[in-house]
Amino acid sequence: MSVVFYLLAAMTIAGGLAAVLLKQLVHAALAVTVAFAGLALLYLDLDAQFAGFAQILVYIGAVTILIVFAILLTRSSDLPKEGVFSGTWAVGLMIAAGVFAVLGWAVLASVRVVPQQSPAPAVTVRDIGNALVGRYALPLEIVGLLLTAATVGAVIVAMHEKERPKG
Amino acid sequence: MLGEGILKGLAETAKNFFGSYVSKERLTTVQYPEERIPTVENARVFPFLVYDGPDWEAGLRCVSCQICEKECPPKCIFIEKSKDKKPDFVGKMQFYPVRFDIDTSVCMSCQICVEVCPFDAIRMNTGFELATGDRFGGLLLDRKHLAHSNEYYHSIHPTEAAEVDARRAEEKAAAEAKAKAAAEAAAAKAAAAPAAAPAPTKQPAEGGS
Amino acid sequence: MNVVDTKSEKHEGWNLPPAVAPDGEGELLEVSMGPHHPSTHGVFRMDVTLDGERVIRLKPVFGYLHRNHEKLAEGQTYLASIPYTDRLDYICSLTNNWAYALAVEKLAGQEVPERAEYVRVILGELTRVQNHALAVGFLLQDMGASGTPLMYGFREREEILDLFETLTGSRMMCNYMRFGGCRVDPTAEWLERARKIVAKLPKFVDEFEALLIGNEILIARTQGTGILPPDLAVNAGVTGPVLRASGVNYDLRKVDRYSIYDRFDFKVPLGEHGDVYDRFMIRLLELRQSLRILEQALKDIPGGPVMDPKAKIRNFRPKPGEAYGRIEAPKGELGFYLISDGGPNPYRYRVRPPSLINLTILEDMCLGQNVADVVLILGSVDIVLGEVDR
Amino acid sequence: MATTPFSTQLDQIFVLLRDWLVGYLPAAYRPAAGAVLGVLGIISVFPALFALTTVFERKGLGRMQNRFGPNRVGPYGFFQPVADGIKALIKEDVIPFRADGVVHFVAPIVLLVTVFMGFAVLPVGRNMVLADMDSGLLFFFAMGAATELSVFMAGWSSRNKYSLLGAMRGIAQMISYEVVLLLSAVSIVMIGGSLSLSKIVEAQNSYTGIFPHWYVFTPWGLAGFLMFGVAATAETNRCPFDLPEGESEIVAGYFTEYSGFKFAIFFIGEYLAMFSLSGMATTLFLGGWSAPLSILNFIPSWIWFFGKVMIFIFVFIWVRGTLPRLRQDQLMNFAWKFVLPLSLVNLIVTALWRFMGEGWLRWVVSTAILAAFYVLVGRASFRRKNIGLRSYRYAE
Amino acid sequence: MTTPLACYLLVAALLFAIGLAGALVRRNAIMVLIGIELMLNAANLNLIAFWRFEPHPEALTGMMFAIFSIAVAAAEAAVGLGLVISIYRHTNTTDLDKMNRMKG
Amino acid sequence: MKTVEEIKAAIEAAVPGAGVEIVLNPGPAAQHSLRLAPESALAVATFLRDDADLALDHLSNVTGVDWPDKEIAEKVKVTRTVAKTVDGVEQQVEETVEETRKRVEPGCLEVVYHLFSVAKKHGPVVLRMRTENRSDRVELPSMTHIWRSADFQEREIFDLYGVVFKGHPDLRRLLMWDEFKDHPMRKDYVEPDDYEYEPTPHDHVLARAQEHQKKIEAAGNKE
Repeated sequence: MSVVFYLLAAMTIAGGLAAVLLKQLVHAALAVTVAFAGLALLYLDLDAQFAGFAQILVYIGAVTILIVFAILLTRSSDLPKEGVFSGTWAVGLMIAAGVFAVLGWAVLASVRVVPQQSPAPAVTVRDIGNALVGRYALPLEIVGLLLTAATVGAVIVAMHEKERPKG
Repeated sequence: MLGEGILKGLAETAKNFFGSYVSKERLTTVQYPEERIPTVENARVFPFLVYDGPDWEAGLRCVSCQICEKECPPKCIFIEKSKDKKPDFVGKMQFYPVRFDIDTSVCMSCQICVEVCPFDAIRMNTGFELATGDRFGGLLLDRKHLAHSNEYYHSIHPTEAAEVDARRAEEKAAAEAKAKAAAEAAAAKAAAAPAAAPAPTKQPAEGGS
Repeated sequence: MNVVDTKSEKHEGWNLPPAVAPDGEGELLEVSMGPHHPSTHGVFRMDVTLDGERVIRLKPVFGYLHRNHEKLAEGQTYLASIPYTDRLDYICSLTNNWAYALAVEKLAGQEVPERAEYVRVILGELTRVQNHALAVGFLLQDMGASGTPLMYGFREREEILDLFETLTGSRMMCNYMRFGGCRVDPTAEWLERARKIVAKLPKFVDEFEALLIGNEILIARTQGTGILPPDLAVNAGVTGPVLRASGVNYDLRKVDRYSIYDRFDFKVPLGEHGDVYDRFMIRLLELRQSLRILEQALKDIPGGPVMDPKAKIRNFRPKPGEAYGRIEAPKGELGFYLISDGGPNPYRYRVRPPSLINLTILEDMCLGQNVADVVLILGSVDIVLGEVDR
Repeated sequence: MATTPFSTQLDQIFVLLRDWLVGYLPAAYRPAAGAVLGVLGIISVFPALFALTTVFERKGLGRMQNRFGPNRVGPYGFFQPVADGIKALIKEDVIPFRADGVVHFVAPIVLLVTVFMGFAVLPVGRNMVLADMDSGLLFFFAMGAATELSVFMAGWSSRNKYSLLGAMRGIAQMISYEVVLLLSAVSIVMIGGSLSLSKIVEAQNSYTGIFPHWYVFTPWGLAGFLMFGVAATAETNRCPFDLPEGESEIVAGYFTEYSGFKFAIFFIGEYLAMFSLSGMATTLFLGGWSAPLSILNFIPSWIWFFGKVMIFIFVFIWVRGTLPRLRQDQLMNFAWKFVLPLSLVNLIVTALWRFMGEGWLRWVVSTAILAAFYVLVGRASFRRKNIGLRSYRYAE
Repeated sequence: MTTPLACYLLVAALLFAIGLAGALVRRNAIMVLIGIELMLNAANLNLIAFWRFEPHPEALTGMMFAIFSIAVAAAEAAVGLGLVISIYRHTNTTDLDKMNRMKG
Repeated sequence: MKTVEEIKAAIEAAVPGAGVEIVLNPGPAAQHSLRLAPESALAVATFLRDDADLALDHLSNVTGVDWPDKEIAEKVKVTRTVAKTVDGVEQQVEETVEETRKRVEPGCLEVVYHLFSVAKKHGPVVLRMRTENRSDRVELPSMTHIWRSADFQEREIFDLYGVVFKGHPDLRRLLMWDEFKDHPMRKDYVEPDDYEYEPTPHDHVLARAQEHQKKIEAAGNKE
């Protein structure tokens, strides 16, 4: 149990909570950035350097910016009049609490089964690269295809429809 | 070819960059407080009043005719005419200004007052460092601050001042000649009729003091 | 030849700016550009409605510099208005003087000595050179060129201003021309210096052209931007380089042949597309033509007085009547309309400001363009707020 | 240590200095203390370089415009940044009434922190890298991506239309050019086979005769270098891509509402980003700290590094002094329709280069592909819009 | 000094629950997406933690999974936000409670 | 270029009942003008623009002129019968006496148009239009639809003179602010001295100078 872990965990959870609770959407987006950053640091704490940096690059550099852009494009940065929580918030909260209870129970119940931490693996980027083009070549291709398809799809979905009839 | 024009432009700025170290004439900036461009003779900033002789008050050329006051476009001149008269350089009795103020915060240095002045009394100064700490009083120049000697006028506008002096000398000579002629005529008249009329003529052009 | 077809049937409101509809997405952004905006060339405001970055409505707002110049002039003598004309278009005070002097000469029927006409042409063309150099520089400044072209323009302008100062006593507020001539006679040294500076200027234009005209960024930004069709330009009273960039051959130096412009050999460059690039290029080409005129004028200048000896400075009272005099100022047709009732002050004094009237079609040119192009179009019209607001 | 030649000592002077200072501490604290010293070095050297650069920039721009530039404060105006700094410090810090105070405050800090983080992986000299990470390049770009967040925060929190417009422009531009930046760096990774920056430099630190094996001296390297330069200009919002703060259009873009020291922080952040990207370009394409000719190896490596960075900075200034600004749509078109395809082609060319083996053929082939693509796409983009030089007619 | 795996898993579970709550509780579509992103991240943390604690981390299985997951998440975010924007164009709102009409 | 008379004839031929009259300009410039009746002005203007010979497509200048109500004092010879004593006899005599009579000529606002032709390169043709009075009947037709350059200039005249141009697409004040009430270019406009009054340094300077002068004089008297 290290202090670093507690700090990072607290940062992540606080970011996540703030993201869910903050009324102002832009604040929520910024808070979720904090959660992402905390997670990236947790990955680094877990010796997953590449994954951590990829997390920063993709989540903070791309996903947050996308969210922010969406917020600006949909003019959601003004506070809504009716309140930010949906009508069925109690149900949602209960479901979430239930899920957390089940997950927590599972984790605590299986504590004895899980192994202790092994010594830090010497994973270099070269290894990851080799794995990507070797063992995981097929998933890589598929993910590449998926990304392309998703990007094209996103562009088409969000694209300006010029000939849309009025009304 | 894409980028050609950009490269040309880059070459031009590079030429100027290095050129500014080599040839001094490229740099038009004058490092003002240390270096100064000599003021040109025609330069004009704010008007001043010319006086002759050593005493500024007595020697003011201004006769308080108030033409400049009327013509001044922003109306920044205030003149108060004197009650009495005193003789000018040709000896004619003239009014003089008891007050002559120019509000330089309003003056726009247009030189109209100089152009319309028939007495060569008001001229343009060339000094431009006129900053003052006193915001209101400091910019209102009165007679005393406006008065500058004819020598000063010569030092800033030599050509123009020489012309003015020549003209004034001519006028003075003409006036003197006229006065002399008048005196002679009077004398002749007096000689011709010594008894008939005991010369009532008051010679107008005599009082020079 | 002329592109303007005046006979074609114009339907009602054809010359008004079209209403541009937003594309219905998102709210419109109302931006107030000015009065303290870096690129409005003074205190000038444009109420711009943006749809994204596209301009769908633009209303210029004037009057921040309004001082009722015309009323001032009605309250004082004809002579006392000359220094105020300096302050109209403060970049080109000499052409303002000239236009006013021309109008008064028409009103009073005065003659101008030949030497004075030459001096006027020389000073007018020098003014045009420095104005165009600045206009191009400011246009590029608005395009974000960090001031380099502007500084080159300023460098040459500095020398011309020095010339002005030596002759007229002031660099910008020259107050030089009078009804019936000019105030001071230029000396031989002055003319020699002017010749030297004029001989140096073509090199500067070359430099300017090398720096700018081939630049791909400039071409991409300016070509096709802010197109002004010639018939609308004529109808909207646009004059000067902006009109000629639209391809209309109308240069008052050729049309009115005022002063002695018919003695000089020069050409009028004409644009084809009427976009920002054309306006920019027309100014550069006009600059070269001005230099040609200057060379000829400085070579031929005769001796003689510069002021009509019969002209009156004090107590100038023209006969009742009215006159409209105009010249080709660097920014366009600068006219003065005067009504005299026989008194020492003009009864009515009117300035026809080219800057204001050239702004009439600002909205038409900007509609549908990107907001970044608005400053470019405004820069290409080349306005001076002292003249717009008067 | 006494046996090492003087030039090596000079080369390693900062490393030796650090080791000497750290040597006084117990062994357990040494790595941490060494890191702290390294961090201190970076946060003192680069801001100092920033101060120097502002003077150089203003003087250089001045000279290009035939002016003197600042020359009043101190000898040749070199204390101008001090004066500017004092001015920025004592200026009133205005926060707009409706602004989002917290975000408004945090934005410049985010920028500064992320930019400083980027320096951690830059090898500024032989053995002089703060964190020689295995995936240093990735870390660098991750940090670069995070700066966009600060742009957004600044623009959004100011509650100013110009700020928001500037932020939108800034983010769109930075995202677009980041792709180019990454792709042009990828070709280096393809050849060098490592994401570690010190390994990339080492790979270039060999010589044929006296000439170095820098990547910029290959067709794909040159193309990548130029594209990296263009993308770096856009990433750092420098002219001609300075739209987010294009003062003639949107006043000062996303930091319109910033004043005083916060504005200064943005200013510093922008320059530091410029340094870090210049350093990255140097590292990737210009051999980092390696000497340009093998006979010049006696000069300390860090001098080479900073020298190359300063040349880069000079080019930035030079370009700024010459070029006008692009328009937003043109900027995006340039990124997505010209530079991005070119960088993809460059990747293919790099792959070809890798697999064609030694010989002159690969030079010809890769040069031909790149040049053909450049000319054709460049021509087409101009011809499609029907723009170009014009000739004019005259009326008599 | 090492942190046991359970701690990581608990953090991940908590984060997942928070994300789920966010997705269920908030009205705004973008907020729902943020919640989903949080859930995905929680899963990623699990993957990385399991990879770190498995006997043979050199095999890279969990790590690779996480990296792929990150990549897919980016695509998911792009598509999701594209949808939100598209829906906003039609309904002029991002409020999910109001998006109950079947036509745009 | 046609003379004013020819233009008048052409207009009358093209627009029946145009009501054009020639206003001569006595000054040396001899730019005579045509006064249009506001009712037919638009038709005349359209004719002037579209006529092939005239082709006055460039409306250079539009301006207002204010002619205030004028009090005219004229001497009239009046013949009347007065009782007079002639030679001691009182009788009625017819006598011619000069008498000064005053009458008020109603003023008007006048708008002057200077037209040129870009196509034919001639001009100017000066048009004028008068409002009926200066207070309530100040409407004139707007030329903006015929010549766009009238747009801002008519707004300016509206602003400074108060002529209301009917048919102008956007008749707002141009130079003065919207809340401003008066029309400053009218001859009888009086500057309100308390309206947004700001003390200028000029006033202070005068007051201070006077004080200063008094002090100096007081000091001088002491000596």
